[in-house]
Amino acid sequence: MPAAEQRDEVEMLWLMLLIRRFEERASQQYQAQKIGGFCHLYIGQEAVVTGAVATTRFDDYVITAYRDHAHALARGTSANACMAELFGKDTGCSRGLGGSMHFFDKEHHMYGGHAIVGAHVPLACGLAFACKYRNEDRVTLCFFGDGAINQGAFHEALNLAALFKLPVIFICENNLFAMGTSVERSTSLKQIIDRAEGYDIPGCVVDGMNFRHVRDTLSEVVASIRKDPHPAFVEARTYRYRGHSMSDPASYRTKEQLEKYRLDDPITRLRAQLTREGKLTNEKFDELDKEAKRIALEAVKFAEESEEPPLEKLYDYTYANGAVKAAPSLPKNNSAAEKKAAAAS
Amino acid sequence: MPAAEQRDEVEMLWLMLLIRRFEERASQQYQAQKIGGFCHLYIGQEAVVTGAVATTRFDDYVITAYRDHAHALARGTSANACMAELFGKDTGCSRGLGGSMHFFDKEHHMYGGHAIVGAHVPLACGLAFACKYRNEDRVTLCFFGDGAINQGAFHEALNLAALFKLPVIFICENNLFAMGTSVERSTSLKQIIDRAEGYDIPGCVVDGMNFRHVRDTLSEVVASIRKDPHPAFVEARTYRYRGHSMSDPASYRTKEQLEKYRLDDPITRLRAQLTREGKLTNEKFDELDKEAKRIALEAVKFAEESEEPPLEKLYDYTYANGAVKAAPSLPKNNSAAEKKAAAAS
Amino acid sequence: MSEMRQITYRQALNEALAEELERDPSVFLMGEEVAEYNGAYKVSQGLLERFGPKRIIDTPISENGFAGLGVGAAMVGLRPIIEFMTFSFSLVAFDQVVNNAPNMLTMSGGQFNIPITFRGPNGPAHQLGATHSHATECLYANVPGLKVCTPATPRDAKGLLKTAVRDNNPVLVLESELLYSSKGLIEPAETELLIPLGQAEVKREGADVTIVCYAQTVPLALAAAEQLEDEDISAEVLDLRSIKPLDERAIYDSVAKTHRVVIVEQDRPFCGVGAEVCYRIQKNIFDELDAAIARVSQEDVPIPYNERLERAVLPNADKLIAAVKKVCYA
Amino acid sequence: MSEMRQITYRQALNEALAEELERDPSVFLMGEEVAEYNGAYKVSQGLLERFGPKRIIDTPISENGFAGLGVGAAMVGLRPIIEFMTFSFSLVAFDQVVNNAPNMLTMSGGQFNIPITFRGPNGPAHQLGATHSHATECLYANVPGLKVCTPATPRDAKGLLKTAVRDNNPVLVLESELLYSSKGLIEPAETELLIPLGQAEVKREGADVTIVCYAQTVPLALAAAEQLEDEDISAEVLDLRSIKPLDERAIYDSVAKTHRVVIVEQDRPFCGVGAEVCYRIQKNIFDELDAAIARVSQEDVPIPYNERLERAVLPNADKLIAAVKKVCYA
Ligand SMILES: Cc1ncc(C[n+]2csc(CCOP(=O)(O)OP(=O)(O)O)c2C)c(N)n1
Ligand SMILES: Cc1ncc(C[n+]2csc(CCOP(=O)(O)OP(=O)(O)O)c2C)c(N)n1
Ligand SMILES: [Mg+2]
Ligand SMILES: [Mg+2]
Repeated sequence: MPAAEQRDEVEMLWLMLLIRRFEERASQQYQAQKIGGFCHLYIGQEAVVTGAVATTRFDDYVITAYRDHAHALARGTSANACMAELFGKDTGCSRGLGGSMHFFDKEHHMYGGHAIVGAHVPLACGLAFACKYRNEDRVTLCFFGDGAINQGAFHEALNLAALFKLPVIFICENNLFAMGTSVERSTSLKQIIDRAEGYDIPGCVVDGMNFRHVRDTLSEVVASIRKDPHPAFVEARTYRYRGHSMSDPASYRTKEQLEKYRLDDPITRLRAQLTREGKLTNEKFDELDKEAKRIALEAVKFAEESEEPPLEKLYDYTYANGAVKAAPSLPKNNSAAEKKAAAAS
Repeated sequence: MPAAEQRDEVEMLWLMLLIRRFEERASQQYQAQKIGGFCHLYIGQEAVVTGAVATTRFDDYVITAYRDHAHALARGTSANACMAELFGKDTGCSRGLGGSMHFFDKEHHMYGGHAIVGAHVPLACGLAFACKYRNEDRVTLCFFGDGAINQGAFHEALNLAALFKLPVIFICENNLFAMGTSVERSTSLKQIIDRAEGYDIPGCVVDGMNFRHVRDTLSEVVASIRKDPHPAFVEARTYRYRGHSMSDPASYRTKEQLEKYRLDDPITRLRAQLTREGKLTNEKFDELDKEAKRIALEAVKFAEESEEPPLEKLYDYTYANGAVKAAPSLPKNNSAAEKKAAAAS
Repeated sequence: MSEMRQITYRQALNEALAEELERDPSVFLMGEEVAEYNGAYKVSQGLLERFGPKRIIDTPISENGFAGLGVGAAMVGLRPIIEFMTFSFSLVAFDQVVNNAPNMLTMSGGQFNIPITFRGPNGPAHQLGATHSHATECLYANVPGLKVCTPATPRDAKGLLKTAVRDNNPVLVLESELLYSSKGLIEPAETELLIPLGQAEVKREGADVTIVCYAQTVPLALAAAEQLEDEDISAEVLDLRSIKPLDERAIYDSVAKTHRVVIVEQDRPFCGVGAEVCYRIQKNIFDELDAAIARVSQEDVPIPYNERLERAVLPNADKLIAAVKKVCYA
Repeated sequence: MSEMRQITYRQALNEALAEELERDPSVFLMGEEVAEYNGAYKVSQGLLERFGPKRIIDTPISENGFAGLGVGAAMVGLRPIIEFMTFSFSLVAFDQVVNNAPNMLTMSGGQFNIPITFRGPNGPAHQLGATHSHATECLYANVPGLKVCTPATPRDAKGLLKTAVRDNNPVLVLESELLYSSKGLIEPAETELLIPLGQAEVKREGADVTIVCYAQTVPLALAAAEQLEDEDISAEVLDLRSIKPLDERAIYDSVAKTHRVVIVEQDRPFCGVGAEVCYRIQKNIFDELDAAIARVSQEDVPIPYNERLERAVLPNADKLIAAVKKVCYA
């Protein structure tokens, strides 16, 4: 029983395509060393966040871990702002100061992008707490990986959410691995939602490769929370097609497992569903895909042409309301001494 | 079906009496300002630790939180060493450096006495890990309060114990309150053992006011662990008759509740059981009680007469194997300036 | 000034909380035992009754969890006051305090400031042992994005706490358990008392030596200064009040006058607050110094329970007076 | 010396681990991805295969939990080596590292020493952002009971790590991600290489100024010294190697020779390592100083992702050279 606010499925398919194409470009640009630091791709998991945002309101809150490009794009952050962030540019969604792991977009209610495993789960409680405090009927969607459920912060947050009856949905994106560690090797339990059970938080499992299943389940959960604030727990079973980060060959997984999940590609699945039902033609799909590719490519151009954050502003972000110290003098790029230091190391 | 190693019940009753009388003296000495810092009494909860040690081996490991006098006494630490520790004397079980919250006794396998709520639960995993690593069949008993189960450390430890199949029994001394906060106000769950369930750790509830129930249940749990190492969880429902610490009037509890539990006094209960069964006479009980009182009183004398830890040794305990710095010069007691400082504050 | 009152440090904090809760509905107080128990040290006495359970909130023993909850609530504009029963327990919440609260503004490119106050008693009290006696000021002052203040008097306690609550950044108000019952003069309750962060105060004027102090070491320094008077040493007592931002101007002004400095601090010596103050003085007014700067801090050992040993570990008037004499006659 | 080999810092650490695991069956290695993945940074490459899953142990992402497990195991005489994938993640385990590990010996009246090694990369690497770039040396060195070392070369990495594992106290070996692939000379594998904690090393002799450095700032200082040579400034480069215990003797010897000091450190400025070193120098050999001591550290802001801004925040050769010139011509 999909709720009234649900967004058009073809549009959501397009969103999944945009995420996929954006990240493929990001991957390419990372190889070309246009992007630095850590970079974690969401490719394969697209149905989870799109299914979730498809049934939530624009003003609901979203917060996630460091595998966060998709969440920003799904909330409406432009591909340009996302790519520029990866490039460390001033036009990036975090002005080039956050990088891949720290995407923020206040306007689109995207509250990050958090890189310490588990540490954003209490923040999600705070967002939900504020909604309840202000008598707003927003729902907070808190995404995290299967690896995060063994952090103390996660547990403390669940208990607080349950105790204070906070309107927050904990969405565990279970892609079976935390880096090279499989869920069975990291986590003692029969199923992940048993943990939530220990806090008396209702839990359910969804097929995270199936957009409709994610959306329809979330739809019910969201409706229940809007009526009467409470936390809920959703385990989305999904898979990442790429390595943990750009440097990970993912040799801890079997080819067979990867192949199995590839056959279950969330984009292919929704495309097939829509095509079968006559809501999508092959031509339309190709057109959408082309558009997604174009936007991703343009984002690269935009990012490349954007300015870097000005050095003079280095101190402007440490404290709100004014800098407390002058910016340091600009260091020369690659001075002789720095080159030697690099050589020495 | 009590196991073979179980200790004599009259002896255990005597141990409960010793704990009770020891703490009554400690309370009196605290009022007389012979004891400083925080001091948390176990009075009312005696059946829990005595029931547990009654069925474990001398070389099993015990570790607990700051409400720890009883655990040391139950392991065999002398009342003298315990009282001297409260007095901060060199003859104390931690040489006067630990105080009430930090009782240690290596010889009796008492691994503390830990004052940060929840923080010793991972230590218990380490003790159990070492046993398994060395192929020893010891069991680690880890005691903690109901308030501790909402600390991240507790959860991380439970998962590790379950994952590594560590021979540790997590014993939650549920005395219904963490300071002034009742379990219902701090903890979202139906029953505490549901938390353990989330880690696939078997749990059971015991009547913590009933020595025999604690002992017999633990007996089975211990036997199972010795056969094949694994963690277990026991919730002992109990009650503290005194305030949280010496300064707490415990006005958050009703008189009725306190009265109800007083009627259930673990000492009275075991006494009645033994008397009914002809294993104990009133005379014998009075004799035991007198002996316990005598030992507690003597402990005070011992503590009073003991020396303080020498100032020169101040630096000896910071690093093992030798001091790294000379001791500071001895400050005069209550110099004029210090008196003024105290007056000014 | 005629209307100045005598109140305790505890009352002053309580007034500050009440006034800010009254003034701004987005302010709330959260922590262990703050509501029904009226605070482990009774700082929040009466607040639950006055402001209700929506704004005065008891928590489970989950410092990391509720500190993080506060940071999240601050992201969307609430102004949480998070009480740590003591700052020794903030160590289990360390990641939230040093990673999430102060980094958010930078990492979000300026989108999310975090107007949160962390407060509670800090530093050694009396015979609480090694785990319960942490002086955290140097640890937190190390972190960019945090502000740290350390009131020593009722007036400063009220004025700094009120300012902290209104600040748009994470501010730590490090109180002193041993000062809770101390009394001092303060403006009438109706007066709006705000003391800016980053302003030190000369608590006693002097000519021969500057004693830099804060928190619990302020009464210590004042008492020592009085005693030094008898020995014809005129000590200026400079109370930093804020550790970060640090009032360098006030420090240099005093040092330029006295040319000799002793820093008396309640924290541990290695990389303590005094080390930083010393570095800045010697860097910026090296030529004004007539003697090496001395510090009196804790001894570098875990704090023992035994009272006499504890006293030997902590800074005290004897050590301070000895240090002052050394820099004066060196 | 003829048999000296060139190996990487990473290999050196790997050798140290393997040798200590081989030598003592009570040593084990535990951490995230240390076993099957061979380490996030491949420091533990091959150890699982060689020593098996009983001694090379993968953990869940539960730093507080497994750090505490290590401390507990150490209480009964095992010698755990706990890897933090980076020390930025040690902040969620802060309480175990600063409360349980270093206080146990004191609190138990000398009964329980904790022979544990915490190791992993520490300090800013490259564009990892504010949460992933913490330099924790000053935070941990503040804590009595902990020892902290910071190897800068493969030889020091191996020698210090081996010593750390054998030490009967908690020792933090703070490695540098940016140095893992750097190479250096080291004794043959069969040689027992142990470098004592608390011994600094003059990595380059000089007469005009002492550059105090450690970890990542050592190659930086060496490169700067070379460049300064061209400008006729002879810089002595003193690598602390251990932050705690600190080799004061070596520092004073060098300063007594050069009379000028610049400290270049990888941590944040406020209460950083350089502040403590500065305090001790001026306290103990004030009269030897011909100029105020200068420090080059991070700027006091959260580390930004953008490469150019990150570079501006971190210490670099230009800043160091400018500081050296200032103390030399001041
Ligand atoms: C506290 C902490 N410990 C370790 C890390 C390093 N780390 C980053 S991602 C990751 C794996 C997380 O796996 P999971 O939660 O399943 O999320 P996924 O990457 O699969 O999306 C680890 C160990 C970290 N960022 N924070
Ligand atoms: C991390 C931490 N937070 C807060 C405290 C202060 N504190 C000491 S005991 C206590 C209550 C603990 O209650 P519980 O676990 O039920 O044990 P009980 O006192 O009932 O035996 C609190 C909040 C602490 N010691 N450590
Ligand atoms: Mg995962
Ligand atoms: Mg309790």
